Parts: sequence; C-alpha cells; structure tokens
Amino acid sequence: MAEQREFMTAPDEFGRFGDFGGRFVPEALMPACLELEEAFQDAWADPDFLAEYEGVLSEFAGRPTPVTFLQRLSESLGLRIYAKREDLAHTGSHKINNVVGQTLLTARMGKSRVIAETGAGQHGVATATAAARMGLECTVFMGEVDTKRQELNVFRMELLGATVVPVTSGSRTLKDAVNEALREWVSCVDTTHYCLGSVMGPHPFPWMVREMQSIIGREAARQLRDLRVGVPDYVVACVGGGSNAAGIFAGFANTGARLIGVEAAGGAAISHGTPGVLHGMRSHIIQDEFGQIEEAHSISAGLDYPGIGPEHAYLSAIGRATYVSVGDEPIIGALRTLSELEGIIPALESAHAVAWLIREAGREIPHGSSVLLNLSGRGDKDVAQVLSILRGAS
Amino acid sequence: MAEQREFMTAPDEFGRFGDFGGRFVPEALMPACLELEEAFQDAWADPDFLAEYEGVLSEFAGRPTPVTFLQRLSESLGLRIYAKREDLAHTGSHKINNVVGQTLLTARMGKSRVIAETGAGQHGVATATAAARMGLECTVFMGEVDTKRQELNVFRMELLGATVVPVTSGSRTLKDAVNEALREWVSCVDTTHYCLGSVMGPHPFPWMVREMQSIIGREAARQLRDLRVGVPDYVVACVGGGSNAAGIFAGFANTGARLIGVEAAGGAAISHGTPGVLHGMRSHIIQDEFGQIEEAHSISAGLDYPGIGPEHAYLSAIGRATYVSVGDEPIIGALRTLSELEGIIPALESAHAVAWLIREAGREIPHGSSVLLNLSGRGDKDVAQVLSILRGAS
Amino acid sequence: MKSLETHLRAQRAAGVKSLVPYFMAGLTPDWVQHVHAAVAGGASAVEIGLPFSDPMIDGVVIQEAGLRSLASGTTFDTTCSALGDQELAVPLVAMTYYNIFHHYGLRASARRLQDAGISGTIVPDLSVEEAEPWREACHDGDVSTVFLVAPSTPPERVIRIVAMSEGFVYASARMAVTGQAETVGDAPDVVARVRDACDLPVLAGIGIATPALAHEAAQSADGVIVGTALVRRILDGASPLDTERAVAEFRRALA
Amino acid sequence: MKSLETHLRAQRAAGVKSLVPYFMAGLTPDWVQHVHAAVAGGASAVEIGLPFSDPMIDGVVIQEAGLRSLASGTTFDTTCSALGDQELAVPLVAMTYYNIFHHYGLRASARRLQDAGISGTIVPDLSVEEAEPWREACHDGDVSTVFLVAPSTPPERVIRIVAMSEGFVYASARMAVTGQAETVGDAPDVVARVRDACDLPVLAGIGIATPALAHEAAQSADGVIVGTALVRRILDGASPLDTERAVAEFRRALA
Ligand SMILES: Cc1ncc(COP(=O)(O)O)c(C=O)c1O
Ligand SMILES: Cc1ncc(COP(=O)(O)O)c(C=O)c1O
Repeated sequence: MAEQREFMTAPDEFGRFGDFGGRFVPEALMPACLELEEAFQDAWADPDFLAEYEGVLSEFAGRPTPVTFLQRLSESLGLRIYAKREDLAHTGSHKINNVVGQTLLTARMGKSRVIAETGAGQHGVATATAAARMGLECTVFMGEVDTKRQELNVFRMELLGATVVPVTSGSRTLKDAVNEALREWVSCVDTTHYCLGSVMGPHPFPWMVREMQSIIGREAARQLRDLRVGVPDYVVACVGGGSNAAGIFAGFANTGARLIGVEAAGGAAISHGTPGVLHGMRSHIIQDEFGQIEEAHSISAGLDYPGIGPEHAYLSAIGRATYVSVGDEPIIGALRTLSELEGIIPALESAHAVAWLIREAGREIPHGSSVLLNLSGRGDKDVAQVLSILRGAS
Repeated sequence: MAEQREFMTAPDEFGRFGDFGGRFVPEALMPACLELEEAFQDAWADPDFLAEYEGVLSEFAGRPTPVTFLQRLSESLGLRIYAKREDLAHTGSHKINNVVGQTLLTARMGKSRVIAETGAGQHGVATATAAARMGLECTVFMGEVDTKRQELNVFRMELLGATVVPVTSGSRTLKDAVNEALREWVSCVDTTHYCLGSVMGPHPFPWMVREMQSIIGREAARQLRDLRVGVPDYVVACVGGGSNAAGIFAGFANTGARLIGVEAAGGAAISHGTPGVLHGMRSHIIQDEFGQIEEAHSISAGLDYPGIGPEHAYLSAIGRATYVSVGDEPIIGALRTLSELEGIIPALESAHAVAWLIREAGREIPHGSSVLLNLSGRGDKDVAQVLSILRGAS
Repeated sequence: MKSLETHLRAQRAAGVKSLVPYFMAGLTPDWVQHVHAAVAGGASAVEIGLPFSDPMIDGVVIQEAGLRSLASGTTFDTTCSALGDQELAVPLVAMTYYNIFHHYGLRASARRLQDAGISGTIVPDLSVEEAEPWREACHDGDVSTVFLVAPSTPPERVIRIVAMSEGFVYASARMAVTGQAETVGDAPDVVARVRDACDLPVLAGIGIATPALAHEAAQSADGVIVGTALVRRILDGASPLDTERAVAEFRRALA
Repeated sequence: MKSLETHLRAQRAAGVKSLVPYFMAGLTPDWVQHVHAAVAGGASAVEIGLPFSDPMIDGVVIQEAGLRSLASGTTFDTTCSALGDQELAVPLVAMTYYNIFHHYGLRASARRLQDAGISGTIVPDLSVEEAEPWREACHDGDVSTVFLVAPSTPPERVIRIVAMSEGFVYASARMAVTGQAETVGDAPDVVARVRDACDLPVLAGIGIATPALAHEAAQSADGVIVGTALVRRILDGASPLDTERAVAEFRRALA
C-alpha cells in the first residue's frame, strides 16, 4: 500500500518534504530527535504498539468519532456537507490523538516526564490528560498572556496534575511557549519527552504527529464509504500548525478530493508568509523584512501561530493542497450558523473552515459538491470569549 | 425477553412502579400525557423509529461511548473499576440520549416546538442542541438564580437558537423551573412537547426517559462482556432525578450486580425524603412537616433536586437497588483524584459516585470487586466553580 | 347527595348564578374577614386556597399570595382552626395541591376539613386516575371532591370526570394557569360539553377577571369562580370592605 | 585554512588560552565601544550576537538583551555597517539563528559578513545535517562556520561535527541554554571527546560565568567563551571601561 501512495508518504532521511522540514535544532537536542525518530519508527512498525495506541484511542479517547451529515447546513448552502466530529474526542479536540501516541511512546522510551507548549490550552489539557492516565509527570509552557486569557484551562491542567509554567519571554504567547519548551528540553532531554502539539518542529515531529493524526482521515474515508458518499469533492480543515488538516488530508491525499486548508488571515503562514526557519523546521513563516518572526493575530488562539507545518508548505508548493485564509469577521457568524442549524458549537478554530464553506458555496465550491469538513474541536472553551465579543459589539 | 425480565419492566397502566409514579397533573395536561404515552409506545415498537433514534445517537451524538478501565484508580482502591464514559457524549453528558429520543418523538407527533427545564444547564443545552438539529423551536426555563450562576450555559443555549426564560417564582431554582415549564406547557400543549430531563414527572416520562437512557446500560453490558468482565459486582451511578442511574441500571437489573445510586446529601430524596407528590409523580420527596417542598442544596447543580424518579423509589422499596448519599465535602477531592489518576475531569454530579467508591472501597465494597461506574458527564462546566471553591478555601 | 351539591343545585333551581370567590388562606392577618366580606357581597360559596410551595397550575398572582402566606406561617392546620371558629352562611371549598393532603394523611385530612366546616376540595393536580384513595377517604363524610374539565379534555374523559366530580364540575375556561384574562375563552364550549355529559352544576373559572366576563361566562355556566382578580386587590392592600364591594359588583353582573 | 583557525591555532601554539567574550550587537548605543574594550582587556576574539526574535538556545539574560537591541532597531545590516568601520585586532565571530541568514540570503549574508570583517559564525540551530548550503555560501570567502558539540553528542556525531567545524569547536559545557552556572559542568569531558576526534582548537562555553570557572575550564580547553556574565553587566549599566576591567579579570584568570 505504501508503494502506491504518491502523496503524504514519509519524508526523506533528513525529514524533508521537498524543500521544507528538516531539523534545525541545537546540537544538544539532535540526539534526542534522532532517538525519537528511531523510537517512533520502531513503535510504528510494531503491531503491539499500534494495537495499544488504537486501543487507548477507542477505550479512553472515544474513537472512532462519528461523521455527521449536516443536513440543514447542506440545504442552506446547496452542498452535501459531512462533518468529522473531532469535537467529540476526549478533551474536546483532535489534539488527544497525538498525545495518546506520544505519551505511549514516552513510556516506551523509558522516559518519565513530558513537557508541552500550549496556546489557548487545548494541547496542554490534552497532554496533561494523557500524562495523568499514563502516570507521567507533565509540565506545560504557556505564554503569560495566554495564561491570563485562559485561566480556566490553566486550572484544568493543574487539576490533571500538570505544572503550568507561564512564559514571560518574547511576546509571551504560543511561539514563545515553544521556545521555552525547547529550552527546557535541552536541560532534561534524558528523562523527558517533548510532546509537541502539531505537525511542526524538527523532524520527526511533523511526520510523527501527522501519522498520529492520520487516524482522522482513515476513519473518515471508511465512514464516507459506509455512507456511500465515497470520495468527497472537497476535504476542508482549519490550519494552525496543521495537525488536524494533515490528519484528515492523509486519508484522501491519494484520491481525487481537493484538499483545502483554511488559515486565519492573521496567522496565514502560506498566504502571507515566506520560507524561513523557526522552531526547528524550514517552512512558511510570517516574518518581517529582517527575518524577525512576527506575532500572529487571530480571534482563535489555536490558529495564532506564525508558522505552519512543513508538509503543508510542500503540499502547497506542489499544488496537491490549496490554502486559503479567512479573516476574523465572519468567524462568529459561522459559529452561530453551525450552532443554530446543526446543534454543534464548533471551536473558533474549526469555525474558520465553516466560514470558508459559507463564503465559497456556489462560488469556489460548485453547488451540489460533497464536502468533508473536519470539525477539529468543540466550542465550549470559546463561549466566554464569544460572549464578550458579542457584548462588546452591541 | 420482556417476559424474562423481572425488574425495570414497564410500569402498570397508570404509570406506577409499585406505589410510586402515576400521573398527578392538571386535567389540561392529561390528554397530552396520554397522547405522549401512546406516541411513545407506538414509536418504541416501530423499528424505523428505533433505527432513526439509534442512528442519530451514533452519527450525531457519538454513541457508543466507551467503557474505560480505570487502571490507576483501581490500583489505588483495590478494586477493578470500569467507567462508562457518558462524558464523551455530545454536549458532555448522558442528557443527549434522552433529548434525541424526545425531539424525534416531537417531530413524529407533528409538534414544532419543545420546552424544557434546566438546573445547571446541561439538560437545557442538550435540548437546545437536539432542537437545533431538528429545526424545532426551543424554550428553556431556568431558575433566575441558576441563570446567574451559569451565565455561560445560558449563552450556549442562545447560541443554539433557544430562548432561555429566567424563572422568578419560588426559590428560582430547578424545581421552580419545572413548575414554570409545566405552566407553559398547559398553554401550548397543542404545538409543544415538554422535553423533561430526567426519569421524573408524570407517566409516561419516568418510563420513557428510562427507556431512552437504557442504551447506556445495554451498551455497557455488551462492552463488559467483550472485555470479559461479564456482570460486575457493583453498578454505581449518581442520582439527581435519576436518569443516568436508571439508564445504566437497566442493563443490569436482571443480573446479580448490586445497583447503587449515590445521592447528594443535600438532595437525598431517598435517604432523607418521604413519600410525597410533586411534579406529577408520587415518589420520595424532601419536604417539611407540613408537606411543603424543601429546596435541595448540593455543590452540584444537577443533583439539586428535592425529588427522585419514582422507579428509584420503587427499586429502593423492593430492595433491588440501594441508595446512599455523599455530602459536599469529599466531592472536590474525588474530582481531583479521578483527574490526576485517570485524565478524566468528571462532572461534579458524577464525582459523587467516585467519592462513594473512594469512601467505601475496602469497607462496603470488598477489595477485589469489579465496579461499573457511570461517568454521567464531564467536568468542564464545573471548572470555574471548583476553582472558586478552592480559592475560597485557601 | 353531599351538601355542596345540594346547595348549588338549590341556587340553580332558584335561578341564581353561583359566584365563588377565591381567597388565599393566611395571606393577610384579616384574611378571614375577607371571607366574611365575600359572603356579605353575595358569594354563593368561597374557595379557600391552602398555600403550597409548588403551585404548578397557578399564575404569578396566586403564586405570590401563596408564598406570602407560607412565609407568615400558614399551614393546613392553622387554616382549619381559623375557619372552624367561624359561622358562615355558605359552603367552603378548599383548593390546594395533593401533597398537602397526602402528607397530612388522607383520612386525617378529610376529617380535619369536615371539622373545619369545609365541604369540598379542588385539587388540580389530582387526576381522576389517581383520585380513588382521596375519594375513599372522603366517602363517609361531607367533603365533596370537585374535578376540572379542560378545553383539551376529550369527550370520553369528560364522561369519566363528571362521573367522579362531586358538588359541581369546574369548567376551565382556557388552557392556562390561574390569572386574569380578557375573554371568557373556551368557557361556553367546555360548559356545553360538561352539560352534555351530566346534570351537575357547572362553574366556569380561570381568567374570569371582571364582572363583565363573569356575566358573559354565566350565560352558559351555572356560575363562576373568581380568583386572581380578588387576590390581586388584596395583595395591593384591599380591605375586607373593598372585597365586599368587589364581590358585590360581580354579584350584580350575574343578576 | 581560514583566518579564524589560523589565529586561534597561533594562540594555542603560543601557550595562550583563548578568551572569547560575547556582546549583543546594538544593545546600547556604545556597544561597539564594549567590543573595543574587550579587545583592550585581552580578548582573543569577540563573539557578536545578532539579535533574533526567537532565540531558542538563549537564557533570560541574552533574550532580554536581544529584545532590547531589536527594539532599538538593530538589524544584520546595521550591525555589519557599525563593525565594518572598525579596526579590530582580533577576529569577530557572529552568533545568531539561522533564519537571519536564510532570510537575507545565504550568499549575500556570507559576503556581508566578510565585508564587515567578521570571520566566523556560530548558528546554534543550524545542525550539521542542514549546514551544507551555508557552508557552501561561505566556501569562497573567509567566514568560518563553527559548530557545537554538546554533552549529549554521541561519539559518531562528534566525528561528523568536528569534520565540519571551522575555526574551532565549541564545546558546550552543559545541557542548558546560555546563562551563568556555578561549575564547569561537563566541559572537561566534552573537550576531551572533541580532542580525541580532531586537532582543532576547542573552546568551552555555556555557563562560564566567573574567572575561576574560566580558569578551571581552560585546564582542558584551549579557551573559553564568556557571554551572559558580561551581557548581564551591560544590561545593568556597565560602561566600556567596566567591560574592559571584567574581561581583563578573565584574562588574568587564564594566564
Ligand atoms: C480545535 C482546534 N482546532 C485546530 C487547532 C489548530 O491546530 P492544528 O492546525 O495543529 O490542527 C487547534 C489548536 O489548538 C484547536 O484547538
Ligand atoms: C452530568 C450529570 N450527571 C447527573 C445529573 C443528574 O441527573 P440524573 O439523575 O437524571 O442523571 C445531571 C443533571 O444535570 C448531570 O448534568
């Protein structure tokens, strides 16, 4: 099967997808990256490990998540829209898929602790969750600005037994949390695994995280077959670092489906960025004329990242996937539309994909098209923010 | 199969379980109750309806929910504990099972609107969700005190297109919301279904809601068979109105499992109440010496109800199930224990069942026993409250 | 035949429309005076509300009256004691929710009512299906159990309800809780359906807020029940004399 | 052989331990004076930090220095311009993150460095696996690319790294980001492993915060790199004269 796949195969031996990817890290971390690559390759080829990974996902994390036909939204847009319901996964988003895999790998490598970066807190909560279940120590780095904006998520992590470290360097947001996690990793790499939250960072992370998220796409492909939809015309996902998109794209990369990644306009690394090197990878990055990294700005914290996973940069470069962007303005409206028509309050991140559908139905997307929409997460975490935005607006 | 079952069969023609249940409603509502009984009986015997109900639960609401072996909690308590994960159902608790069934039935009866009562908001959010999906109008009655305590849940319902009516009568909490919903129902019974949230109220609600929740128990029984656990020694669930308990008990009523309902001490209708008539049913009720209903008081809004479903009163009376109570004190500790050991933050309601297990492991519950714990909901809704309690305490 | 029915049949036979005002027991210290005033104003019988914490068929006015009354310590016993001392020329009918009697004990309640000179009950949450134990408790004495027929009640149920109802049949004028309305609603229709099924006196209630509406309702019904309109006045500070005048006005409209 | 290596080998041959202080370009208006002062104090070469927004291997002191410098408008170009005008008796080595050169263009960067009289670079996030394009860009000129060996580097990698490193090998004294430490950490061990693999000068850095630690590290290494300890002083207001004295103290300790 691997032989037949043309797209989304493993990267080359340097972890490159075409010109993107690689491993741009301090020498102190190189051995850990190499060890991880080997451990991952070994585990991923081990049926026992795969069985355990899939077992935990189904017995603990609630997989498979359903595919829901969105009848009322479909009618209103003149499309046939199927939603992959990552909002129903444990902790409320697709992030759990990745952390279940990485924490199992951590134990397999004989390490007793994980660290993670988090923006709004979704990946931090997911990591703290999986670490709790596995009895691993867990430290989460979170920009100080974000710890204040997302106080409840900080507390959720603490309830789960994790230590949350507010990051006071740089812009005090997600990208600085990644820096700080990398700094910490340098000092404890023997005992500690860095559980990165998206398809970014140095090799093997972009590949490993994509593989661990590809269960989304594999499930969805099977579910659409069972629903007799077959291959959809479009597969649409929001893109922050790009893990939920990579996960669902992986199930359709070698079909005729058009793959669409929806970036937040304020963090649109492909639409507005240029090639650069950040956080261990060569990819598209939002940077100024001097190569200084710019802060991303999006209504949704999970898309507030100035980079994008290198495989997406590659898929864009070769034309296999298309990346579009949506500004903040239509996001709340999209969230409301999905809530009112379908009884699903999406995460603000996922609402970007919905907003693009609403904008392009009958334009970019011909009426009658079938669409697989990745609902990467639930909106409960965002309700307070939406309320304050709507109050502020009125 | 119905012939072999001794426990948890249908009530008698008056909707009575032994001495409990019945139909104590104003004459204006009797025809609606009778119509509903007939419609439910008809639908529940119709394979097409059942298929639709089960289809929506699996394609929209995320069923089956998994059974998770709680390894670390088990080790620390000397038990073998399996959790039925209703926290993973759409909207975050078992409440969705019931509302999916009732909204389908609403449409089948040709009604275009649902009303519901809610305490903390879980049932209200679930009802608003199912109504949105079905394109039904939805009005939710919520005690004014609760609308203030649970502002975000009010907003979630509004996002889902529901109208939330703050109830200013009586104690302005859940029981008054039920009264108000009943009052409203009197005036619109032609077009409107009252989507009651637990196994309470007049016949056929206690029976119908139990049937609609019994999918929990049927799934769990099958899952425990698949896990080769078979019939557990104990089945433990928290009890507010009693729907999650009834749902899981239903799967084990005719086995040797001991059924344990855990009430909140401040709303312990069986432990501290006496037979009475409220909200259309004869059951155990917390009332004063003059027959005035008392307010319940619990740390968890979902258990803050002075009554209990009549079938539970019956199961208690005949000794088939045992009802115990737990005060507020150990609840936060139980929530933390489950969070830290298993990576699952339970709802405060569900934490009552956990607290009882922690208290009785090695005492009431012999070491080595197998336990099926119904995790009726997730704790995200409660995190702010827990934080403020812990802050207040420190 | 129990005394309530005898009394109301006699009124009908005399060509007099029955007027049954409602008062919340214990609402004000002088509440019993309001009852006397109503009789003076021309009441045919008086409905006495026994307050209950969860009055599910009552609108906001009677809810508020009930809570105030409860707050001042009113119980079934205090109400019966207060009434037992009175000499009243008309029957009294207790209106409450079933839990009050259920909790007090059905036989004990029936006895207590009778001892207090109360000759009927209206228990809106006691459906005919559930009423047997209560009817039995009242069987030997002179306490009648009045049932309601609602606009939604289908013909078969009307037959069943009127067969159980004692004293009179309460024709609910609308699908609504107690309160003040601007029309007689479905009263004529409900009354007609009850008449088709029995010969008992039929009184219309729920929302009969003005003498004009009482007049209109009494075109078909044998009388009316007036609750919220009077209770509202007492909540606003009406004296027994005010009540007497208000009842008298209703009486005139029924003449 | 490029000039950086020639220079350091000459020091070693002369029995002089190399002392390489680090300064953040643009940190203060008089930052270039600090460089001169360091030379006056006895520096063997000077490491010039080009500030980057996301300095992932730097501790808080150098992070803060970088942010301050960026805030005052420092760029690769302004730094090179400022240095290009100077006559300095020792080699300059630029320390920065790869994106700065990547963004500027690799060949353009190499040329710009050389034009500014900078004869080496330390790019900590440029692994040997990724370094070929940069090495090639520097191939024709006199800019050396220095690589680090870390305590975690296994023997095979040490061989590979020293084979690529030009000028000297940077022996990282510990698994940590830049900062001030209280011991020489793994420096002796890392230095020994580098020596086993090559004959290049080996300088120890990361956490060498005091003259005493410098002395100790130089027992095995051919010299030391001192960053945070000096930058901390400048953040606190040290003048070029202060810097000269501080560097001189390190120099004395190495004597
Ligand atoms: C619900 C949700 N969707 C999407 C994202 C973006 O991440 P990625 O692009 O890696 O899927 C996040 C990140 O926090 C998220 O929480
Ligand atoms: C999570 C959860 N569990 C339990 C309950 C109690 O209801 P019941 O006893 O009907 O299951 C509620 C009610 O809101 C709830 O939200």
